[in-house]
Amino acid sequence: MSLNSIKVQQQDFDFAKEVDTLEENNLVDGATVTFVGRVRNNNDGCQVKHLFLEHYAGMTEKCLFDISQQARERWQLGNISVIHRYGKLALGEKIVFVGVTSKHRQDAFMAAEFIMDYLKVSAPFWKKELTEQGERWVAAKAKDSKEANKW
Amino acid sequence: MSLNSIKVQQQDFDFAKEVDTLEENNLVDGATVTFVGRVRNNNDGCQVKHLFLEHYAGMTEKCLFDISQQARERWQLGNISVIHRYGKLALGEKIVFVGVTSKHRQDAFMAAEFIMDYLKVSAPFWKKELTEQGERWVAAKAKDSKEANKW
Amino acid sequence: MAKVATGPEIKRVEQMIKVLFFAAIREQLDCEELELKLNAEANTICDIKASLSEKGADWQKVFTDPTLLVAVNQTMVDDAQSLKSNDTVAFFPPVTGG
Amino acid sequence: MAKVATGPEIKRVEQMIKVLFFAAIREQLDCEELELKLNAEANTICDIKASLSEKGADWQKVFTDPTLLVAVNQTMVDDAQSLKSNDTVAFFPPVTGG
Repeated sequence: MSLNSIKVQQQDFDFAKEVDTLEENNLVDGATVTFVGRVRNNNDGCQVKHLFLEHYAGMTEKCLFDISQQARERWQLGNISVIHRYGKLALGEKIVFVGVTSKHRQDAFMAAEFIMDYLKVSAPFWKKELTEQGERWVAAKAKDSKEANKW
Repeated sequence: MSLNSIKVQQQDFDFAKEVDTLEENNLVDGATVTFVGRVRNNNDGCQVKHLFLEHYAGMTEKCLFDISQQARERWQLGNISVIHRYGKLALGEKIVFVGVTSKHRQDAFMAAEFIMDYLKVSAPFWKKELTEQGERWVAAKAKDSKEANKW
Repeated sequence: MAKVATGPEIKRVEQMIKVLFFAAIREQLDCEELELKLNAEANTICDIKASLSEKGADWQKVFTDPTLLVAVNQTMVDDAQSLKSNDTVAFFPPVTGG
Repeated sequence: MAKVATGPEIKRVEQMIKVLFFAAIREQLDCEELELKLNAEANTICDIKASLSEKGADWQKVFTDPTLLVAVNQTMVDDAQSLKSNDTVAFFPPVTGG
């Protein structure tokens, strides 16, 4: 039985616990790849104080689930877990977690990167930064579209 | 200051603690990618009971350090941590850990995969499996050379 | 309780859609949500955008921006997508999560 | 304490290298480590392999296998690498860590 866990939540999560859940009772998969994205202290040269993440509740969960299903169609995967937070996030706080297990490391690496690349261009989240120069919506990056198009 | 932590050890490690060390006091890097490799219960169709990992002490550390330095030359990285175990390893036990932080997720993904691919073909570790059919040295896979050659 | 229409006389039910706005778009329009009557002859996203553009200068700016994204019932679609009663349409800027 | 050579008479010091064997190779040769005298005229890995091949059938099989890997002082090298006194040479099969 493969786990497909999608969570969109305001509260923080325990990285170690999430990885334990991802890996537990699984002697088949030899490879686990995880990604954690955090609030950086600078973006486009501005000092960031905190982020506010808005999302389209319902569509985000659906979208993340669809992406993880697409990853399953492309690679041989065991368990997938995606967590994305919303609301106010302080410097250094975790924003997103992606965890993938597989029999083979290549599949796990590819799938985790694919999920992040697709999430970046298709999951309805929007970041507003509070910088020393005031509030501003973060602009989408052309680089992100390019990275999603490589798949 | 960038962390370059290389450990070759017999004892198990605490994944969460290693990731905490990798990420601590770091508000610059927004991305952390980790890889964990474990003893699988089957390989080439044989039921594996446990592994015994031999290594060339001294050269393994040197080799892992060289690989992490090569990764630094290719991508913009923050901290790098590599742990590889040796000795007797039971089913499901952790064998290897690679953790990389970066400002950008692409760099972190690439570097972690690069380190694993290179480690696979150049770090002097050898696996002996105890299967239901007896002991045998694990054969190197052509696929692994191919994956290292893609870089 | 609503009265149920009986006999040969059929009550014409209004075909409505719900429209949502997110993030910078919501702020620019100062509007989170509205309801629109669906026109049987002009029922694509393209038609909805044209009709919303007429609500004022801010609206025209938003609905002529080529980067504007749109979802119907929580699935991304393009402007040719046609709509049916009770659909939920959401307009939003390029996403920036992760 | 060793006697220190003094005066015009210089003691000829033997040029030795250490050779290590790992994993399946160690088992096939039933040998973990040995010392070899270095020949000033034939001092490449290629030469060492030729000389070790003469130790018997098992040895010949190991040292003519094209997949055999070799490191000098813990750095991978190829067969053309020449050696100097006190070098440590290690022979091993393709690696299978990770």
